[in-house]
Amino acid sequence: MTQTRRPRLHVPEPPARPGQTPSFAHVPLSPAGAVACPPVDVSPEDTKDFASRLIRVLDDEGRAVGSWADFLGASEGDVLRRGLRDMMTTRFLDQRMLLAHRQGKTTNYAASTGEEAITCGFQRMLSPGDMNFPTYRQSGLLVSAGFPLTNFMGLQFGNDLDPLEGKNLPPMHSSKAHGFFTVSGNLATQYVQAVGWAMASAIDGNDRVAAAWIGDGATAEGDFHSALLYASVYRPPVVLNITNNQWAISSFVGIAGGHVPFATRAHGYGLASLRVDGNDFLAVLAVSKWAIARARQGYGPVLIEWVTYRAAAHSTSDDPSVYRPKEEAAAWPLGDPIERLKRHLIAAGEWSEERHEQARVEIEEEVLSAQKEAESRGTMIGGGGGTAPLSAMFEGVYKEMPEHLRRQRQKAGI
Amino acid sequence: MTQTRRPRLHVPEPPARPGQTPSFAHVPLSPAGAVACPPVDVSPEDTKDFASRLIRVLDDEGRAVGSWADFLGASEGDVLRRGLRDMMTTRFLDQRMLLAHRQGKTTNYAASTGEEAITCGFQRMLSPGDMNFPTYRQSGLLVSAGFPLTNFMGLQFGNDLDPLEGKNLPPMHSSKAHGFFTVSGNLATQYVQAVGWAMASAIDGNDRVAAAWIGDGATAEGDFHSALLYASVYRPPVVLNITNNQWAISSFVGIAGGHVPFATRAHGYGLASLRVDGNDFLAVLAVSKWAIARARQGYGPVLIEWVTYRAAAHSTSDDPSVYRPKEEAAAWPLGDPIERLKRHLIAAGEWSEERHEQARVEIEEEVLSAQKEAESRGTMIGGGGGTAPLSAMFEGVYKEMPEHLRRQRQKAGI
Amino acid sequence: MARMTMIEAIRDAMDVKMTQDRRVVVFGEDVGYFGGVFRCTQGLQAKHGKERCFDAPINEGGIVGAAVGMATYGLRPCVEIQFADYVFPAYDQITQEAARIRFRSNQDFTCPLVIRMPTGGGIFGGQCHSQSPEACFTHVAGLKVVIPSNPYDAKGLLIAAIEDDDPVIFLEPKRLYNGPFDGHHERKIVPWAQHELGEVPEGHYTVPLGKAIVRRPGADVTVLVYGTMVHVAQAAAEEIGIDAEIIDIRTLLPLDLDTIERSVAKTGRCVIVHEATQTSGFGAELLSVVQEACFYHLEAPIIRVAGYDAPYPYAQEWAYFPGPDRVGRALRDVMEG
Amino acid sequence: MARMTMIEAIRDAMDVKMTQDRRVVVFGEDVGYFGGVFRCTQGLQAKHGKERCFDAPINEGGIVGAAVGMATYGLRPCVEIQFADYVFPAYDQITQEAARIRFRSNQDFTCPLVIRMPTGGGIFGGQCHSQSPEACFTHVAGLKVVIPSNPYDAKGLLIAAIEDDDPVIFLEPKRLYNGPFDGHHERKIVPWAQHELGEVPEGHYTVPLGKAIVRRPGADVTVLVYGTMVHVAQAAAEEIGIDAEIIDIRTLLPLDLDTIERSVAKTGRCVIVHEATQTSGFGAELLSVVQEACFYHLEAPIIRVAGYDAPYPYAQEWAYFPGPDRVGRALRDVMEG
Ligand SMILES: Cc1ncc(C[n+]2csc(CCOP(=O)(O)OP(=O)(O)O)c2C)c(N)n1
Ligand SMILES: Cc1ncc(C[n+]2csc(CCOP(=O)(O)OP(=O)(O)O)c2C)c(N)n1
Ligand SMILES: [Mg+2]
Ligand SMILES: [Mg+2]
Repeated sequence: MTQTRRPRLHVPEPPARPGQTPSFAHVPLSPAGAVACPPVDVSPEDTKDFASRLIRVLDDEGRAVGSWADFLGASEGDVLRRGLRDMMTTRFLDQRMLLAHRQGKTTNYAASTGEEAITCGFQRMLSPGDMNFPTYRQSGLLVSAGFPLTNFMGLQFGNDLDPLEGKNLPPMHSSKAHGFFTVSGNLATQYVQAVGWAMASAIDGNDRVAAAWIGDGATAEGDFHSALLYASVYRPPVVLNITNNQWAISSFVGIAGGHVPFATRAHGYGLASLRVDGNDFLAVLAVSKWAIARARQGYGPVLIEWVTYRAAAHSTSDDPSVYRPKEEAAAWPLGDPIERLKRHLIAAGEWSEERHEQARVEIEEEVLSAQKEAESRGTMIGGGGGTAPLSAMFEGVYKEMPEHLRRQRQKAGI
Repeated sequence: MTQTRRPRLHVPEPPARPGQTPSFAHVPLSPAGAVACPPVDVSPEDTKDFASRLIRVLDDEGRAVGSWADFLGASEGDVLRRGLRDMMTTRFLDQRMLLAHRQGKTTNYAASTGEEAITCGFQRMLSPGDMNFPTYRQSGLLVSAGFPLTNFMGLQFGNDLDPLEGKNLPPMHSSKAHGFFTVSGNLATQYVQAVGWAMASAIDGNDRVAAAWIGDGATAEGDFHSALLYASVYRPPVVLNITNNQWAISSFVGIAGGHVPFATRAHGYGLASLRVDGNDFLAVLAVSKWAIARARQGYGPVLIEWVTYRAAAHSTSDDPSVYRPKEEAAAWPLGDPIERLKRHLIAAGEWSEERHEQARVEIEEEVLSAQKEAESRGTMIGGGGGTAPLSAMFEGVYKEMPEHLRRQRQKAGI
Repeated sequence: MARMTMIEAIRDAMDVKMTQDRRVVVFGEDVGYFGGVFRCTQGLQAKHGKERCFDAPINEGGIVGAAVGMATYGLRPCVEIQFADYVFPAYDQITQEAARIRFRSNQDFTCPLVIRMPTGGGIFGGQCHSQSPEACFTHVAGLKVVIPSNPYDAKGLLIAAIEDDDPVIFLEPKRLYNGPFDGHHERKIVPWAQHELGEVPEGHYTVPLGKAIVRRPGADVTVLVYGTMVHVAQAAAEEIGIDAEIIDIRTLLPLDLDTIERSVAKTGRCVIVHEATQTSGFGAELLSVVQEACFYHLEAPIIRVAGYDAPYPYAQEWAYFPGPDRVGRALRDVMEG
Repeated sequence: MARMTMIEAIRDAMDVKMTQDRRVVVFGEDVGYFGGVFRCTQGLQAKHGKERCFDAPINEGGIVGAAVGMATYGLRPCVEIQFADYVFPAYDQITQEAARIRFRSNQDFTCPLVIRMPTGGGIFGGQCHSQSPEACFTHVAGLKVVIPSNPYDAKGLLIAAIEDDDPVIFLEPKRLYNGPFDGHHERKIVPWAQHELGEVPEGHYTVPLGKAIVRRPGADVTVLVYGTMVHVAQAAAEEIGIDAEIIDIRTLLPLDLDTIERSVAKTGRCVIVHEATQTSGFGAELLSVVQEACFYHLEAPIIRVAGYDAPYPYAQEWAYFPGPDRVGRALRDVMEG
């Protein structure tokens, strides 16, 4: 350091581009059970170590190990089987929607393949009255909350089964009844809204919990900072989730400053944070239970970095083979969440290959029959638009239609 | 934690309001010399401890102690005397401008009383070609860069001595020649601009350093996050300064999430950071030298939290006695920067009460004579506006005046 | 009936609603203990508690973003942006979120939210304390945009805004806070106490959103105006003795088309005045709706008087500000045109 | 001369300037290795290096804020915002900073900066991939606002924008990227290769900022239009057989007043078309300047055809989009009016 150097612009590059050997050496891991479960009222200061470690419950043999497993309690087979089913449904639904897109029946979709444990596990731990502030890649929240598949597909196909009457781009749902806030196309805006919603819950003397969701890439937005800051200052009952799936369209996590684990961002705000294996359904359940309890009991917000991998393309407009090795998904060290939970259930004597196959058939039938019904109401095929009512486009801009819009509708003859 | 609690909105309160006893128990301090000086290429990781400690060089007897004093090197009497003079000039200039405001000669001013060491010390360590991205409370940067006082006052009085020809609100100067970026009234915007400027320096193959400046309150803005993120990703030659003077108008640091030292914010981005006694001129010099060298040699950005106290009102529109104890300034544990440097110089045999008094007289004469000249060109008195040319208001909107503006000017007959 | 300044009227509106409706919460920079830099929220924290009136970090996007969350929960936040010039970090949350939550969720969620902010110049605030950004909001479907010109309206409109089920941008002409400034900066300001519209009823009342009001009936020319310019236009018309019908728009979005059309159909002439820069200002929309509806009544070109298309200057404020002189000239021109 | 799509023309403009001028740098979300979601920057990183074409974090305020810093240093950044719908987090940096740095520093600092973004609908993008926010920028003194309607102009205007010494908002009608879409969504799209304006000269040339162009001379009515709507208006005029003079505005700010005034003075009628919502859209400004300058020439009310004042819907796109039918109806109305 005695020699005079000059500054150079550092432009981060992912470890591998197409044609190169994928690597995840930069993702810090920990063995299952190695990270201890703190009390739910742990001080933020005492969670600092968690940012560079990884909470995992399932070991390589599919056994649930460590104090997070204890915190979760006796693995109730029903909850886990329900989770498996939700994940399988989400995955098959994704496949069908991608196919429907290739067939021109819908115009946009974002699959969450490989990330299903996070949505399906977290949702299981929420209570009625709580509210998710989700992104477009979280169909699993809806599936596991019991949102009707026909309505889900109605939005995809722009027909009258769409509760939103064709107003919003798929898959940007809204269902207050299912604790699912209206999805925005504008990234990160919902993150600070969730904090505001939780502030309202506290002001209201309530203990309803808000769950904020964001992708690794979108943490770069200013609203992410706003959310952490407001959570830090007002300490409302909010769980701040980051789904770190390693990619933001073609940009790897390094472009979002992800050379430092995102969980670390919490420290500068005095917020508690955890870093979790997002492909481990039991870890998701345990940590969700912990974080939601902490928030609900007024011990303050917690930021959770869920570590996972976007096995799918970004969306139906994307072809990831252009910017990352095709072999990357296979190299992902945390495996597939469905396979891992299945193995655990079988190891625990709660499941079998036969039952799995039977479940698969049932799920596919359910999804296919919903799709049949949904498609019968019209799809987006041919580029002419959906069959949702035209008049809807003038309704709901305001509670009452103002004069100028009334005149426009009149002139349009709609 | 077995009992069920409920969330409550936490609204932070300062330790004391008017009528109560001031306290700064929440501000972590360290003894002078206790915090070691790391190599300029220290890894960000290795600076984590610095956030909760305080770099100080001057001890209570005015001696320079510790490894930061060593890094600064033999205290060159000239540099220190120059610094003392700059601080005294800044303080007297502030007083005169506040008085001119009370006399109706100018409409807005923001004094930096008590914070002069930071601006006057940092500026001393910059080189020609470097660029500050300052706030409205940093007249000391201009004074110590040699910006003419008559021009400074021309802007205050809205007359033809103002290099900006009356276009911008006082004290929002601009002087590229003095490494002083045009001040914005919109908080925090300059912080990420500084990072962009430094990126340009790196792209250009240059080693010019940008210095970003922001107040404790303004760190809340999204642009603060943008700046840290871009600095983290591209590692350009920028020094990210936070002047933590404990207050943002009537809001104490807790409203900005300052219950955690602002220096800690750097950690989540993998940025180096330091926390420094901003009322200790020698600490300011030493740390500025270190940070600017680090940036210039391409070892990456550093965030510096300068800990100080806003002894003055927020601005000429503010009366702090409404929201904080009058005695708070006196309770500030880090003293007055001018007094501390004076004592050091006297203790070192480089200065005396007589020389100090003589300097005071000279400085006051200099400022007063500049003021006399400046006022002779017109002031804002009477609410009629300044004497800067009216035509300036149409000029410089674009490089060339577009047709619609030409027509407007024509019609205005200006 | 009490005589109030506009600041007191605005404060009173919030007080009335906070007292009536526990869902109403107030926050923003310096609004808590201190009561706001213009003192509009003074006393509200002491009276209604820290959880219903509190300081916010200096982060306007966060203020509005958090308020959107609260509104969708079921509260009725009424937030303050310290100056309209500082609303832009919140522009995304306002235009892409607050304005569209009802529509994009097909009314599954709604966003009743008021965003108050001091607007306009006249206080030597330079480019960063003087802007009039109303046109940045009037283009946005889903928002309502309100600008009162006196204490009576300010209170009634603010109560109506808080009770409205959609997001409202509430612009407060800061030059009117203490008196009906008519552009004669060289004269002493008349306080609201001496103005009939400084009489403000106690307790609850509303001035409906979406309704303009004829401030001065007249036969010769219709003047469309709002905020500070209402008083400037009145002064200008009186000074040159033209029988102008002065319409205080009050709600810019949605616009009271009927009142405007009726007047111009009668007078056949129209002058539009605002302080914001002219190009793409709200005057362009006013001019357009008048032209579209009253073309065959118009006897002269509609004239816009507006801020010059330059950033708001500091030392040249009074040359920039569209004062009674410039408005008077336009009134003469439109009569001759 | 090569036949190019608009994407290729835009890419070529950046390539030409990056080759000529080391100060030109390009960055934005996904623009580096990948070459942008619309592929406008494909190959630029490989050719000009990672330091001159690179990915940015998903933070539009940071992209513009950093670009402002670079521009004031002396570089000429040309940044991409992935969709115009996502420009709003940068609205503060654009309107309060980039636009005013020259003015507020009295030319001590300048800010030569181009902000490119795909604009407009027609791709079933719903409310968050379809907006046309030009009027949010035309109100801002200090900005220039450009919208090309074909590959030839796109390249020439973009080169001019990069060479301009002031900040330029460069809106790219995404529905035109691959062909001159005329609103007939039911028909197969004609590629640019079959259109004369798909002929793009190699190397350096400019289309000057601030100049409109008459796309089709005509005697009966002036149509003021830009972007995608140029092609829709042409189709509409042809289909109903009205001799319309179609003016492609190209630069919205500063506006080419002479070309517009000359045409309306000749035709006496005017229709204005844009895709953005009508209220306070840029059409209001166009209507206003025509009314002000050509009042005594007008034989019928000027008509605006624009997006309905509602957020951009998804399934109802073609009922919302102002297609040739609606434009044709307006042309008929203005002839009868
Ligand atoms: C404000 C804004 N900027 C840009 C985009 C375009 N965009 C959509 S998704 C996306 C990537 C998001 O990545 P990440 O947050 O990691 O979520 P993931 O897609 O991986 O689930 C981008 C840039 C947007 N929707 N909103
Ligand atoms: C975007 C924006 N929001 C609000 C303001 C109003 N304002 C001016 S100074 C200030 C307080 C800033 O406090 P801090 O950053 O701590 O700096 P200090 O005044 O203490 O030096 C506020 C809120 C502003 N200028 N810009
Ligand atoms: Mg991602
Ligand atoms: Mg401060």
